[in-house]
Amino acid sequence: ATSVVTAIALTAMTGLSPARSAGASPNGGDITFLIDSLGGTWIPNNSSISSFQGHIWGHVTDKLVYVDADGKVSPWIAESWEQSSDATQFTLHLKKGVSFSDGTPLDASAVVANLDIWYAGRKNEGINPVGLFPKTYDRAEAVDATTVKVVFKAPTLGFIPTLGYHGSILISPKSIALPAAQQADLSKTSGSGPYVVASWKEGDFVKLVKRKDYNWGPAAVGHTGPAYLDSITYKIVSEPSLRVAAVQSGQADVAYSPSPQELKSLKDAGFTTATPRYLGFVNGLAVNTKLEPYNDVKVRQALQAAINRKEIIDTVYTPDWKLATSFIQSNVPGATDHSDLLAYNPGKAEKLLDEAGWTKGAGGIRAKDGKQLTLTLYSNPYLATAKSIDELIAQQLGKIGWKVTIRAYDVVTFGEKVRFGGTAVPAYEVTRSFIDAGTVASILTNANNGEDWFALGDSDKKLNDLRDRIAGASSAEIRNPRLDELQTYVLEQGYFIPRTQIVQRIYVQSPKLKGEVYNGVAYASYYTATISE
Amino acid sequence: MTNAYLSYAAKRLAQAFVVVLLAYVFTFMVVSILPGDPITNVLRDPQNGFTEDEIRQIIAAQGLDQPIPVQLWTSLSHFVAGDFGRSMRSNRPVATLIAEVLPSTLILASAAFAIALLLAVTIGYGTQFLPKRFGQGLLRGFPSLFLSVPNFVIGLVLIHLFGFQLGLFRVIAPDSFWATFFAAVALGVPVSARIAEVLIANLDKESEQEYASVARGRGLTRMRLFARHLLKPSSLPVITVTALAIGELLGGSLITETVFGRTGIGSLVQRSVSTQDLPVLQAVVSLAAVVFVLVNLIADLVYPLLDPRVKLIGGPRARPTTADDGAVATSVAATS
Amino acid sequence: MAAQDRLTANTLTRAEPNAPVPLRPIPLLRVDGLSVSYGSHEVVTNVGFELGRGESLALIGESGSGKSTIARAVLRLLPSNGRATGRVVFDGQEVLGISERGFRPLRGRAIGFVPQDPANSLNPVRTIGAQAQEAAALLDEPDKRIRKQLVLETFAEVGLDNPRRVYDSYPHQLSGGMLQRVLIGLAILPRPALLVADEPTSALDVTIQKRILDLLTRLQHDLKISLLLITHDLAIAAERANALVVLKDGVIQEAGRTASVFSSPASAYARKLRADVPALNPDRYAALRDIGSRFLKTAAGTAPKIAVSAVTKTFNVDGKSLVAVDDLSFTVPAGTTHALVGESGSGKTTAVRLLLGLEQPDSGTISVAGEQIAGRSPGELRSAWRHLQLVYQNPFTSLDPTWTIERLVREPLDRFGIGTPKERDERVRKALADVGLGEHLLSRKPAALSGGQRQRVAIARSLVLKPDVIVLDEPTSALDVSVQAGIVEVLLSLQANLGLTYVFVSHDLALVRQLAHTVSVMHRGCIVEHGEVAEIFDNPQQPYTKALLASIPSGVADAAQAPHARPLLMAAAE
Amino acid sequence: MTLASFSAASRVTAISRLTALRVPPTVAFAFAVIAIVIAWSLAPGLFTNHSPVVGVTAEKLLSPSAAHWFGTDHLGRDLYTRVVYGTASSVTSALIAVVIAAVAGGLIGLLAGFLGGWVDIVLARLVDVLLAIPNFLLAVIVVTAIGFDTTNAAIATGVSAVAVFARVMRSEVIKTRQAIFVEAAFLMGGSRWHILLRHVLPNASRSVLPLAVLQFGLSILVIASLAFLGYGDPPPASDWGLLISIGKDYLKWPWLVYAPAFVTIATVLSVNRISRWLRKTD
Ligand SMILES: Nc1ncnc2c1ncn2[C@@H]1O[C@H](COP(=O)(O)OP(=O)(O)OP(=O)(O)O)[C@@H](O)[C@H]1O
Ligand SMILES: Nc1ncnc2c1ncn2[C@@H]1O[C@H](COP(=O)(O)OP(=O)(O)OP(=O)(O)O)[C@@H](O)[C@H]1O
Ligand SMILES: [Mg+2]
Ligand SMILES: [Mg+2]
Repeated sequence: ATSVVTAIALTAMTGLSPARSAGASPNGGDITFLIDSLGGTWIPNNSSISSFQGHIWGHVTDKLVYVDADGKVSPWIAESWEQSSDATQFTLHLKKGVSFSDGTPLDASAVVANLDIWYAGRKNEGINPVGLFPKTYDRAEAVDATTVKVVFKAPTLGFIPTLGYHGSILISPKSIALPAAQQADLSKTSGSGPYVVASWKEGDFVKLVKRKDYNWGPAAVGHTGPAYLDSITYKIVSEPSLRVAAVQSGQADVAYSPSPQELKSLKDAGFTTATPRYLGFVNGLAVNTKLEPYNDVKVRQALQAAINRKEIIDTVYTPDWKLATSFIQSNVPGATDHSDLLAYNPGKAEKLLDEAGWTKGAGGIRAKDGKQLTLTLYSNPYLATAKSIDELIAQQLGKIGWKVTIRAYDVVTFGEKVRFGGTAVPAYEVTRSFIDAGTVASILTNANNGEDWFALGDSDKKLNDLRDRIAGASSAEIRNPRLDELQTYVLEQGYFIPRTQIVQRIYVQSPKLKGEVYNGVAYASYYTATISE
Repeated sequence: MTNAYLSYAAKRLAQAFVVVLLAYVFTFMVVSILPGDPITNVLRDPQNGFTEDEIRQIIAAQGLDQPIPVQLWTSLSHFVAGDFGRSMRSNRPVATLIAEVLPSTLILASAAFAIALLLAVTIGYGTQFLPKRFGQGLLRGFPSLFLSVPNFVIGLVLIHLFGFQLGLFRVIAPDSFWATFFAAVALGVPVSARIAEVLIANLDKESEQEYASVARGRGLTRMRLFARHLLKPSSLPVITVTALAIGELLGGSLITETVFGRTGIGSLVQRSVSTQDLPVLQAVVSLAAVVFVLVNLIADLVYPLLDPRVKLIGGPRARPTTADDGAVATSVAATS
Repeated sequence: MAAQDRLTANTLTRAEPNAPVPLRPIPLLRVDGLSVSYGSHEVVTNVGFELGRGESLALIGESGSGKSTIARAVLRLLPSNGRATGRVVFDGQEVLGISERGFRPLRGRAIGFVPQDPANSLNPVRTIGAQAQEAAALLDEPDKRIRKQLVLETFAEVGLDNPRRVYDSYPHQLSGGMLQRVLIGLAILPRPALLVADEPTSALDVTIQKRILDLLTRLQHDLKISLLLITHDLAIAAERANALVVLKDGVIQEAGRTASVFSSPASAYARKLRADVPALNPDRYAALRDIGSRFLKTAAGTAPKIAVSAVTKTFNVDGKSLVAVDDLSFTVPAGTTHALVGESGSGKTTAVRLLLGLEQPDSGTISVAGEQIAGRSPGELRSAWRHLQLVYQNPFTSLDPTWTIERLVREPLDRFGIGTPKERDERVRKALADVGLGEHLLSRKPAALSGGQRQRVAIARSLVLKPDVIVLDEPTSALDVSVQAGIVEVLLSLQANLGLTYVFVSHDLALVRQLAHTVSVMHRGCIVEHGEVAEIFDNPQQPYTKALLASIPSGVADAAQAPHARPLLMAAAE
Repeated sequence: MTLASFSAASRVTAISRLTALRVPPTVAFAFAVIAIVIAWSLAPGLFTNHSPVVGVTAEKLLSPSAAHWFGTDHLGRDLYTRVVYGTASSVTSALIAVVIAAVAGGLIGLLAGFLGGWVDIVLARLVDVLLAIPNFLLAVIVVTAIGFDTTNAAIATGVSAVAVFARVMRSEVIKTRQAIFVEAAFLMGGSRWHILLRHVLPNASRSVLPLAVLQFGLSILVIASLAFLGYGDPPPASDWGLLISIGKDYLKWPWLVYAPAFVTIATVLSVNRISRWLRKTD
């Protein structure tokens, strides 16, 4: 039997559309968005999830479903969908009259072509699969022009949310057919989004202009017609201070990734700042339980208690950042509040360490059997503030008796040397988004190609049990209590040491620009935005 | 004479070609020292969520698991045939990438060079006209000062002063006239210091020469002495420094383009380095070597035409240089 | 004991140094109380003299005595760190105190300058013509072609054969003698009243030297120019000037009419200066030399110490072959000195290098103390070098500047492994004592020694091995006459005591006459004449030899039409 | 020939030597700056009471004052203290660079110049290649290959300067080899190696010294530039270049850039002045 899940039309939200407020002229205007980089390649599969190119893809392409900042899934190109009870078959019903900018209709066969390339890529050409696309994918068929049937080899509950994930962008089949070298030329790729690429230059800028006939925006943002702004120019300015200064001096409208320290004064000066949180893990450390002394639960618990998370936010960040309440962000459906487990308690930490046999020695550093209590932190190269936080944590832990070393590598070396459970990596710094909390549990152990974050393998019975029970849950009502249990357990055990809720994408924006929306992966969309004179 | 000249030129050209090839191989070797490769590392970005198995498949599909010498041979034979390959990072042809950014760097570098020369000449010749004690000492201090300031600091200060405080240019439009001008200033200042140093040293040396005294004894004014006697011999070695400064302009563009947000060879390198984009790096290094070698070749070939003392038979060794700049003095002597 | 004289001369005798020498009622140039210092270091102290119209005056003194400094002060061409005080009155006008702008009209037009070093006195990157036009611009002649004509005429006047070619040449395309003529031409072109010539011939060959000096003297007479001549050669000064000013350490030792100063010097310094000039004292070392002469007589039958026979050496220069030494043969008996004389480029140094095995001859044989030299590699020659040493021409470049004197002198002992370390120490001290150097110099580096001291170190270094033969390639040409005299004395007494054999290379015939027993005169790689010194000097056969001998300055005035082959001994003639 | 005559001469040369050695005021000042820098790097603790790594977070981003000469940084650490403690690493890394460049370059130049022939040809091509790649580009590529940290940046900087030293050394060696005193040493029975090591090397090295001093200053800048591009050590290290590059992210608090930049400039300027003076007096 097939259970039918029809999406609720979110017409109620239309009233919230910010575009309609303030007497500003709704149409016209050009904005400049300053960004640190525009990444490497423009091959859609290889670049869609990039923190940088993702901004452009978000305007140039549409997705099958829309996931908002609270993780709520709503229809977009897929007007409705059904799911088999064992979650191995899905049927998508597409909106009619949608076309790519090269004129090709966005129909069932186009969707099939996209699903196929997301899953498989064309590896020999250098077109990668989309990493987080379910590996259980079997095939997709065009039932008719607007109906697609997708078949999985195993139950795949997360499929529908994944379609709203930034990797799942719909590209014209003609573009998909192009060889990789041509796909790498952004201007050769067509999507169905509200903007099209007018011009671009590698390492310099991308200019988007609006598509006048666009008429299939996600209802959830309260606007479905053509975009208001005439053009958006993404311009690379690699120095953060210059990006901000350019917006301050009116030379640009949005600065991406400013230094958090500057936000307060910017806000005071009347600039809009946005610190949307994506759906995913908080920023924190996955502890390697194989390594001495972190195989000792007391040491891990001491670590959990010895970090003053409030000080991190006060020093490195601003009040826009939220204290971590769990190891997943608080806006993820199913996240529960565990602040009590994350309270700063140096006394408790010292006591735990004393109990574990780590006594204070010369210079205030704790030692046991002649070995010092050390921790090496590898600063995450993807997060600008990672080094500052690591420095601060080093100070905090230093007071308790830890000897903390910080290493920072570039992206390449980091990828090479730093892994979960690596022999010299006692703690791996996590910054990671996901769309559906259901996938969380399976990552933590090594079952089913899991990433085995805590190097536990299959050794922790309780964790294994929770993992299986979450994967087997057939509804959110059943899943949520189990998720809560998982969060408690992981934090109590000191497997994961949260630092702060993560804001990976920070925006500073001219007060004249209004009405942008942020989706579940915290990208700003200017589809609904307007600018006043 | 012309025969000797031509065969000398031919010999130097052949040498230049060898140097460029070796530069290509050198880059390959250096970048290949590192275990692993950029593609794997990009794939390992946790956001991608690839498994190690998948990564291995992708790598094998692109022939990146072959032994280093095989890879070197393949790329070298393509290079000699004029094919620079495809960027690992962006997948676009390297030739296109370079063609896209080259004009911008050329404009910047030429502007910087013009500014450097102007500054150097102003400082260098200025020392001849200012009173010994006062202004001259000040002028003479400039080259040292210019050489002591990290050039990104110069860039940042210029941007803040002229870009934001005075609003003379828009930071987001780095190709505009004023933005280019100030970027060129930032890039040109250290280069001007090198040229000015040589110029001053030579002017000092030449004006100490006996012929300068003798000419003064003939009743020449300071101005005429400078214009007729000192100018040419003290400016000739500048050709040598200039040729060497080309390298500095290219190297410096790395920083300047980053600071000013320009796209160019420098920022291309900067982007390629962080992802170890070998084909791009090799092409840029070879290009830089070509430019450097050619410019120096031209300098060597032009010099004997300008300086009657230099005989070509002895090769460029005969080219007189300044004693003050060790690097310059000897860089000339070494090619044999 | 000579040195003691020298030392005391300075402090004891001073012939009214501060009083200007009255020459004429209205002098053209009058220098009064002139002092010059470089930085805080005073190098000329309270100098005064007068030079009348059409007269000539010579400033003489050893190197560093301040001659050039005085000339430059008068010309106002002192380097930037130089400061002059006192009075310089030119043609009734005080010129030391006036502005540069005020002085400039006098430059070139009224005061001409002939510099010391012709090779560096013209701008190397401009043609002679371009620079001549600057001098011609001082004439009030607007037409450039006429000016060029005047330049060409002047070039002809100073004896340049092909004025047009010279006009279009760059300086490096002309020889030293030609350049010096150009410079003289440029100086006299505007017909100045005063010509200052700073050692105008010291960089030139003897024969050319004479011709240039003759030219200057003739021009002085013909054009009624006053000449301020600077030289370190007393004989030249005496020959060419009406009046002499003798300087030492920037202080006037003696001044007056040439005849009186030259014939009966009042100051000890001037006397010594005169005594040290070889041309004026050919038999100064006769006693020491005669010891060797005895060997010359007894050597008739025995094998000579050095035998060079039919040696030829050709160099390849720019694709052309150049015969540097052509069929050279000579022998040197043990214990005697053989001199090689000749002009620059005549092949003297090449002969020396062949003799030491530093170059290989194309043909011919060379033997030293019975050992064959030609055709052996440096490794094989090491044993020969133990007995055969060379003293280089230039003491400033033949000692490693980074080594101490002790190490330098000890080096050959260490290399050849002679004696125990203690014996080596002793031999080093002995060798230094032999050349008259004290032990306090042992720890110094060459830079801290004077030129004469350095050359003695070089000699000591050769001596320390106790060689039989020492080859000396112009060992004193870079040094002052007084220093030269000291070294010659050392060499001769060593020969007398140790029975050394010398090959002595020089272009200074007077010096050769003082110390050599036999001589070979070289010209373009060939020996044109050879024999015993007295014979050759008293009775030269070849015109070349005669010309060389004629160039020796004699100290006799009125040299413009000086006859060839004058007797050398003119000291008492005045 | 008595001693008296020569001691008089020696007195004169001694005096002239003294005057030649007289240190101009700017050079004296430069030496003073370098002395302070050396003192900072040897005993940073003597110059400040603050900690270079632990800050008072409540006092972050204070402007310069009597208590904090250079102000405080984004974690409330005293910037002056960080500059002082960063000196050792900045100086050491520049030294490493110079030593690598001088030793490797010197050796290449020495062998090429002295042995000549094919050794010279091969080494000359190698040097040409190194020279043909712009210095900074070369440094960037090398540091990428061996990994990003300050020591590696220093090594890369050193490698990029090898060619300059090789060239200077080679030409000096060739010049020295032709010097008369070298031939004289042959006549004194010296072997090739003796002459190479005892005569040629010391003489040829003399002009390398001022170059090395100059290169020291340059290396500080190059390493700072590499740090600016993010190729240096991570914090809490406080190399000057790193401090400037961190400071540039906080341009609203300009002293974070200007203070370390000023120290860097003063040091490099002093080093350059000394190098120039060495060249003059040599
Ligand atoms: N520019 C200068 N700066 C400092 N000292 C100088 C300078 N020129 C010359 N001297 C010194 O002044 C003294 C006199 O030098 P000057 O050149 O006048 O001697 P000179 O008699 O012409 O010697 P020579 O015969 O060697 O030409 C010497 O001790 C010399 O070292
Ligand atoms: N190594 C060489 N290569 C080419 N030509 C040489 C070489 N050495 C000497 N000559 C040439 O051989 C000729 C004789 O030179 P040599 O040095 O023997 O003359 P000299 O009599 O010592 O002259 P001087 O008095 O100037 O020292 C000159 O024309 C010189 O240019
Ligand atoms: Mg002189
Ligand atoms: Mg000679």
